Amino acid sequence: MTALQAHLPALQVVVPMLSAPLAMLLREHRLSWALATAASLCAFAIAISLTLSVIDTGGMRYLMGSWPAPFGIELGVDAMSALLLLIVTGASSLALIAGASSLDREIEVERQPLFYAAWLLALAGLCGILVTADAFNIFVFMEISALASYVLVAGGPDRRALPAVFKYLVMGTIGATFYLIGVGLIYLMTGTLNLDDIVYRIGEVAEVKPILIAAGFISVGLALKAAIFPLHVWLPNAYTFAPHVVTVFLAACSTKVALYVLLRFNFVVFKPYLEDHDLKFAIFLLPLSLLAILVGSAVAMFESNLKRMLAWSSVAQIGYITLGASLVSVAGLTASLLHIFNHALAKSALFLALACLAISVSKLRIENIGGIAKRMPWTMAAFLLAGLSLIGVPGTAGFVSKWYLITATFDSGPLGILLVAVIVVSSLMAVVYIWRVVECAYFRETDEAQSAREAPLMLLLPTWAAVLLNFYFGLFPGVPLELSSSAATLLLGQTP
Amino acid sequence: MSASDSIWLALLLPLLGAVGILLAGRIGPNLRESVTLVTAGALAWNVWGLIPALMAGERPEFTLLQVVPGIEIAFKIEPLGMLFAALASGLWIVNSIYSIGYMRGNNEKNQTRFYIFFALSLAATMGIAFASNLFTLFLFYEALTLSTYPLVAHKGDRDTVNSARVYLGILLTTSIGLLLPAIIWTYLAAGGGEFTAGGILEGKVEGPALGLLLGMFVFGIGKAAVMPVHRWLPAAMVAPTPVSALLHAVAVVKAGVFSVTKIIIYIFGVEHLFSTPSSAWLLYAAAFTIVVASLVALRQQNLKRLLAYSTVAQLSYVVLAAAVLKPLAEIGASIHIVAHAFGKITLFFAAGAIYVASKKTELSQLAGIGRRMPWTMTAFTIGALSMIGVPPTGGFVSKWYILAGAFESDNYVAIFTIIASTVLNAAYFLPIIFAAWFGKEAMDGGKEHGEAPWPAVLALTFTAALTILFFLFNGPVIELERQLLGAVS
Amino acid sequence: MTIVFGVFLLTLMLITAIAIVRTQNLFVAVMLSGIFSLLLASNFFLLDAADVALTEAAVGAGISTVLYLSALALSAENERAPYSSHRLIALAVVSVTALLVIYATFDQPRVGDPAAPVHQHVAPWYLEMTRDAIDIPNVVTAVLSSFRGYDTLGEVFVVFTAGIGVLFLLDKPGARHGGTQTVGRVRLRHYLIPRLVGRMLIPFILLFGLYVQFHGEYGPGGGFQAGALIAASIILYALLEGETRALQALPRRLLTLLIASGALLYGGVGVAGMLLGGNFLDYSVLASDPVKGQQLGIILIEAGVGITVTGVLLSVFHAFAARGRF
Amino acid sequence: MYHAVTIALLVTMALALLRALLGPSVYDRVLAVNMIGTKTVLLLAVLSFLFGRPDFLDLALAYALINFIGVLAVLEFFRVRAEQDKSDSNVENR
Amino acid sequence: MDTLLDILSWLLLTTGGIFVFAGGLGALRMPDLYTRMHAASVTDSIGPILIITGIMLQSGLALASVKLVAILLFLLLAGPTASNALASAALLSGYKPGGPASSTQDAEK
Amino acid sequence: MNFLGIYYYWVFAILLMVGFYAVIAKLNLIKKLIGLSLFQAAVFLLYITVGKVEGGTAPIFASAAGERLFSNPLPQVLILTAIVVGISTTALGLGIIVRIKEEYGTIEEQEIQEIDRQ
Repeated sequence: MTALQAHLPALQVVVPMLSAPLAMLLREHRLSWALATAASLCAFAIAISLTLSVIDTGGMRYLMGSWPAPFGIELGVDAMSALLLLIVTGASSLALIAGASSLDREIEVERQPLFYAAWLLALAGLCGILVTADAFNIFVFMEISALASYVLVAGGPDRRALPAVFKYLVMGTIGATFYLIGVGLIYLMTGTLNLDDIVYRIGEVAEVKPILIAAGFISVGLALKAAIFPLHVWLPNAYTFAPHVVTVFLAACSTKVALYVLLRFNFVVFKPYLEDHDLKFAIFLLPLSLLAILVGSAVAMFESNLKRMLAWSSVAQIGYITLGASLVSVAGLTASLLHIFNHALAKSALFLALACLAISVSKLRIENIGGIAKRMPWTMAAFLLAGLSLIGVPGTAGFVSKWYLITATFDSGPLGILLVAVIVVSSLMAVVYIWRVVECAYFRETDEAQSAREAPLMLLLPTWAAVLLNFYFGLFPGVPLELSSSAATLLLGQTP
Repeated sequence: MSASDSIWLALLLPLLGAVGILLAGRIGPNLRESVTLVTAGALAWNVWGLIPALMAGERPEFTLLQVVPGIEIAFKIEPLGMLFAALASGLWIVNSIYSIGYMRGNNEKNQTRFYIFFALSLAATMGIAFASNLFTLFLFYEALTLSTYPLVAHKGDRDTVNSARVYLGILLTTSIGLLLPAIIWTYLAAGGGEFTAGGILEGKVEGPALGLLLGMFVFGIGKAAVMPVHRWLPAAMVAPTPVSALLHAVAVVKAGVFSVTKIIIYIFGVEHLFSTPSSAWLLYAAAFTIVVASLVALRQQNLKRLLAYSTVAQLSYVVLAAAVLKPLAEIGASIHIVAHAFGKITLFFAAGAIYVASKKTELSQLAGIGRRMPWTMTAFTIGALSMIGVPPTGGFVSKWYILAGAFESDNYVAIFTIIASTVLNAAYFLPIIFAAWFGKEAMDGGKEHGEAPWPAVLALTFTAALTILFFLFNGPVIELERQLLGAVS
Repeated sequence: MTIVFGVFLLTLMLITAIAIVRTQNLFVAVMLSGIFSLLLASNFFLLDAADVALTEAAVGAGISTVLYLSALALSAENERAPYSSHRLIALAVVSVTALLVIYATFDQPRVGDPAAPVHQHVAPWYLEMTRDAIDIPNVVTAVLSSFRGYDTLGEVFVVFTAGIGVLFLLDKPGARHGGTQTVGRVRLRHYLIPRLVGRMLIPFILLFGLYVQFHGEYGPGGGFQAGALIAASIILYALLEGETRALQALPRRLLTLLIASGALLYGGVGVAGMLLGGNFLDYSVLASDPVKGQQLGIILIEAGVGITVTGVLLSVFHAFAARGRF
Repeated sequence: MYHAVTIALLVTMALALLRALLGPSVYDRVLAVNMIGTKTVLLLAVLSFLFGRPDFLDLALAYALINFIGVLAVLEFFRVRAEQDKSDSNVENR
Repeated sequence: MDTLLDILSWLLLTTGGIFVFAGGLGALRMPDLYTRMHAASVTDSIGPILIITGIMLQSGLALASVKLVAILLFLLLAGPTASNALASAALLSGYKPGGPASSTQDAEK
Repeated sequence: MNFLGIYYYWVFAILLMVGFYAVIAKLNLIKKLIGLSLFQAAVFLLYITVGKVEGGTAPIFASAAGERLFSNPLPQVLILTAIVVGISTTALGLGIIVRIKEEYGTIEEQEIQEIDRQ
């Protein structure tokens, strides 16, 4: 086993990546779905064993093509990447298992093998970013996952998916190219591309201007990919018009991986040597995250299309994550990493519930899901419980990360009171927009709801699995907590 | 069966009951009713079984799980918690009997859902009673809010849903808005949230900050219905009577006041609070609530709204007693919890019985009803007297102790408020009793109606008897309280 | 002296770029972007980047012009709205970015300065190691396929994703206009000469494509450029002889097979390295003598790359062309 | 030795570019593209000898191929457009 | 001997350069499309012949000269074909040769 | 010679500006894509300029060349990857544009928004 154990970081990317061409070749759509789910589950298993080995040995290194580190490409898995790997592969397996029945409604059967191949590539791309420790390699895999998610989003049945995905493509490519400019400038000044080598070389660089500009470009580029507040305009439409199962997968992890890269660059690479970097980083990120939280929740409150409402709520939740990070303290970072995990759980459960709803309700708008709870009790119960986790009711995963976030903001001085106020206000807004849906589903009556039938079992089981996971990690957040706190100390440990 | 086993049994029983009811509900109403009663009985027996152990000074505790290093869901029985749990489990039996009669009489729809959530809210109440740290308290406090929402919104028509939304909105806003930050502040300042005798904020939070923290706690616990956050209580009147009984007398409101008292005693510490001037405002807030609520109750026409506002006033009695910060007053506070529970549940059962029998809800319609429903009206009178605090009833005992405490610390504000509110209570209860017994039957010939269904009447008389018995045999309760004080002073 | 040529070509390029943005007619923009790629490629040549020049020319001038033209033929829209939206904001944002970049250039080492950090740290190692470990003349191909082979694997899968994406988007059975051409190939009398010359030249172009494919280790060339050239020659055949004839030569099913097998070949070589005891993409374990192993590995993966790129570019062209016949 | 020719080629490319920008009709632009294509091929051939690296001639040959294919692709585009205009015009007058 | 070769190739290269420059100038100043095409395509043939032979003299009998011959052959084949195709396409789309009006007639329909 | 050294960077900056402007301001989707490819071409130029060594030649060991100063091979490798990424994005973008044209009948952004608004 130990021989295979050593190859795990590479296998994490290779398994989904090589199964994509196979999935494309299979003509029968059920077969390619089976292959895709198997590959995704296998990736999940690898992620779990990687996490276990990271927990006891604290990180793994893997030399691609066995060339020594700064020259060849090196893969590095540490606590933070393990945490994200769990989310990405978990969300993908969950969405795929639920995907079969929901996708048959949205994509013609002949095109499904291509769709599943694109899905596996998106998964491989995201895993590639999380696993690699080479600046340019991140760009390549970012492009793979980006292109694949454009294809996934473009699969949506609604014609408005196309302009949405075009805007997503343009903004995504600009983000990636900004990142490329940043890496180019760093390469210009340090001469290497390996992340650890850059950290080592940046110290010697005398002129600091290009490095500052590079930090600026990289942060803006990744902010664009991570839909941080002013640059989030592509997210609502892209998530709304994508197929339901794709939204489950993307909402849970695509922006999170960009945030992971942003954190890794700003804390590991730039923090040690750029003086008062954390001040600049906080000034850049704190106001944006506050705006994201308030605007995101406010718009979500008045949005009648359910998917767009949850998309806007994702914008707000990303605001939470960046708020935690912008406190630049171990507690803050732990809270933000934990919230990455918990938000992925809550949001995938919610979108899965919407996917169940979409089976029997034509347009996912609030007016036409009135009184549906009688016909679809299990789905609405799942939506309600996942909503509670999003709000942060105690006993759910959302509460744990909110608890840590408030604790972190409390001990960040006088500013803390304002931050706590914003967090509290926005969780109340979350109560409003979740309760609006629940109340309408349980108490109002519409005729369309009478004909609704309960969602098929294949779709309900993953939804309920996600909901129960929410509660499990609400009560026993041992694993994600330990991973995020060790990652936080790792990120901040860099400071000399 | 060791004491700590019975703690998690106390939590588990209502949950098992809820599942049982769910299954039984499919088979038949009788089976479902019997499962409810059996569970209620078992819970009461299990909780009451703990009292002798507690009397002997034992403090059984039990840690369910450790959520995060430093925060865990843990339970510890202490006198105040024991009192509240015993009260809640006891009254659950009575309430179940009553609700069987009420539900059958009114043939309400989806009763299974009613009983399930009833059992769930009881489980949450047990959790609050036995919580040994702030986090567990907050966890079950939220669980109680969420499990009582479907009860309040039981009818499901438009205005019920709106007032249920007000109910949920206020409670969630206060809990997430004020209580959670307060708890986190305490966890940060005191390094933990354990309820320890003598309080844990000694020397950690001082001066105006302490007052602010106290404010966040008191107003954060919306269920204690201190004036500005009390609006949810009248709004919850739309619920069927057994639910209002549960809300006002058995679980929800009691949980609020119980939490406030517990936090004052076990987190702030009575002397610590007494010594800092910044906490004096609590006394004035409670006094203000009592007086204003009684005045508003005076003008109410609807019987249940009147009882609601009277509850708001009575709750602030307990807060006032706790705010007097004298041992005697603390005993008075805990006794008042019990006395008010018995009195108010009788009044609500009576109101419900009248509604079931005669569909009358307005005070003006109650003229001469005494002759038609003698049992119900006698119970109503006993309950009203207990509210006013006339000797043969329990209410007198608690007011006696609170007054004694107030005199001891010669706190004139408290004394004056208690006297004024007694007068006001009399002002709005006595006319009802007088009209009921001696008033003439309204001539429009309301439909002929006899007594309410027998289970309702049975429950009524039982609680009325309890109110009187409590006056005579309050020994064990006071002994329990003395132990509380022994630990505190 | 060559710097002067460089500056001259750069100014030409700038003028073309500004002209591209300013022209109203889309077709003109596509033509100018073809010129832009040619000028950019010659600039790269001046900056000693032979491989990149070949790729930029083959991909930039050749394939993207063809793709744009086929997209333009379908959207048949060569005019566009005269004004552009919120120009001032755009100008402001853009000039801020440009100023930032110029601000960064103050401290950057002068172009071509051998003492720059870029040439000190990682680059010299590549130059020596290529001579000892892999022993092939073209260092760029060595770095591309062996030292940073993982990047190129990622890149092949980027092309693979683009291929899947276009097939997924444009193969919507609903909107498909049927493979058979409705309007027969108009045998224009004037079109005879290009068909004749074309028929004569195409085999040589194909041969040259294969030469570039397997000549990657010795001179500028490699998988991508060869794939682009081969695809360009078959596209030329399709243009001259008609799309159906090209489909008969390389049917769509075969193209999908090509796409998948190229990517699998590349991945397979990597996995083989793993199975034989080395790390992923470690070619030295492929053969007894590590240097021979590296060379074998490089040839195999370059072939994989060439196959995938040809497959993708051709299927993209056919996807666009298939929609053209209304 | 090669400088004179390189300068001549570069100036011609500049003139061709001018024609491409000014060209009233689309065909002028196609002509300009063709000219720039062939001039680049010659420029590369000359430069590879100027740099003393004769093995770069493959680039020049590749450019010639691509240029030929590019021009034919453009003309094919025109033929399709011409047919479309014809079919559109007789189908429904614009 | 090689100085003679250098002078000869220099001569060939410069004349080639002059022809190419003439073609460029012609393309710019000629009034009508077809005349421009004429100027450009002619020099597109004579230019490469001169320049490439000039270079071949320099490289002598080596692989490079074979490549140069290949390039020359291809240019000589492709150039005229492209011009022919261009002319026929222009003619087909109704672009009348001759007459001042034709140069200004806007062919973009 | 300092000016010439810096000129390459300024061309990079101007090209970046031109491309970025086209992407943001132009409404026609194809024009946006062309702007995007210009934007990426500017970055390619930056990388290759960084790799150039004064008096060096392409990093290919022509046997006749013997010991010579070679330019840096690494940026060229990176740019080979980036060009292919650029062309893939363009191909996918064009595919999407063709589908938008079929569904909406136009490829002007403001017209698409109007159609969506009805």
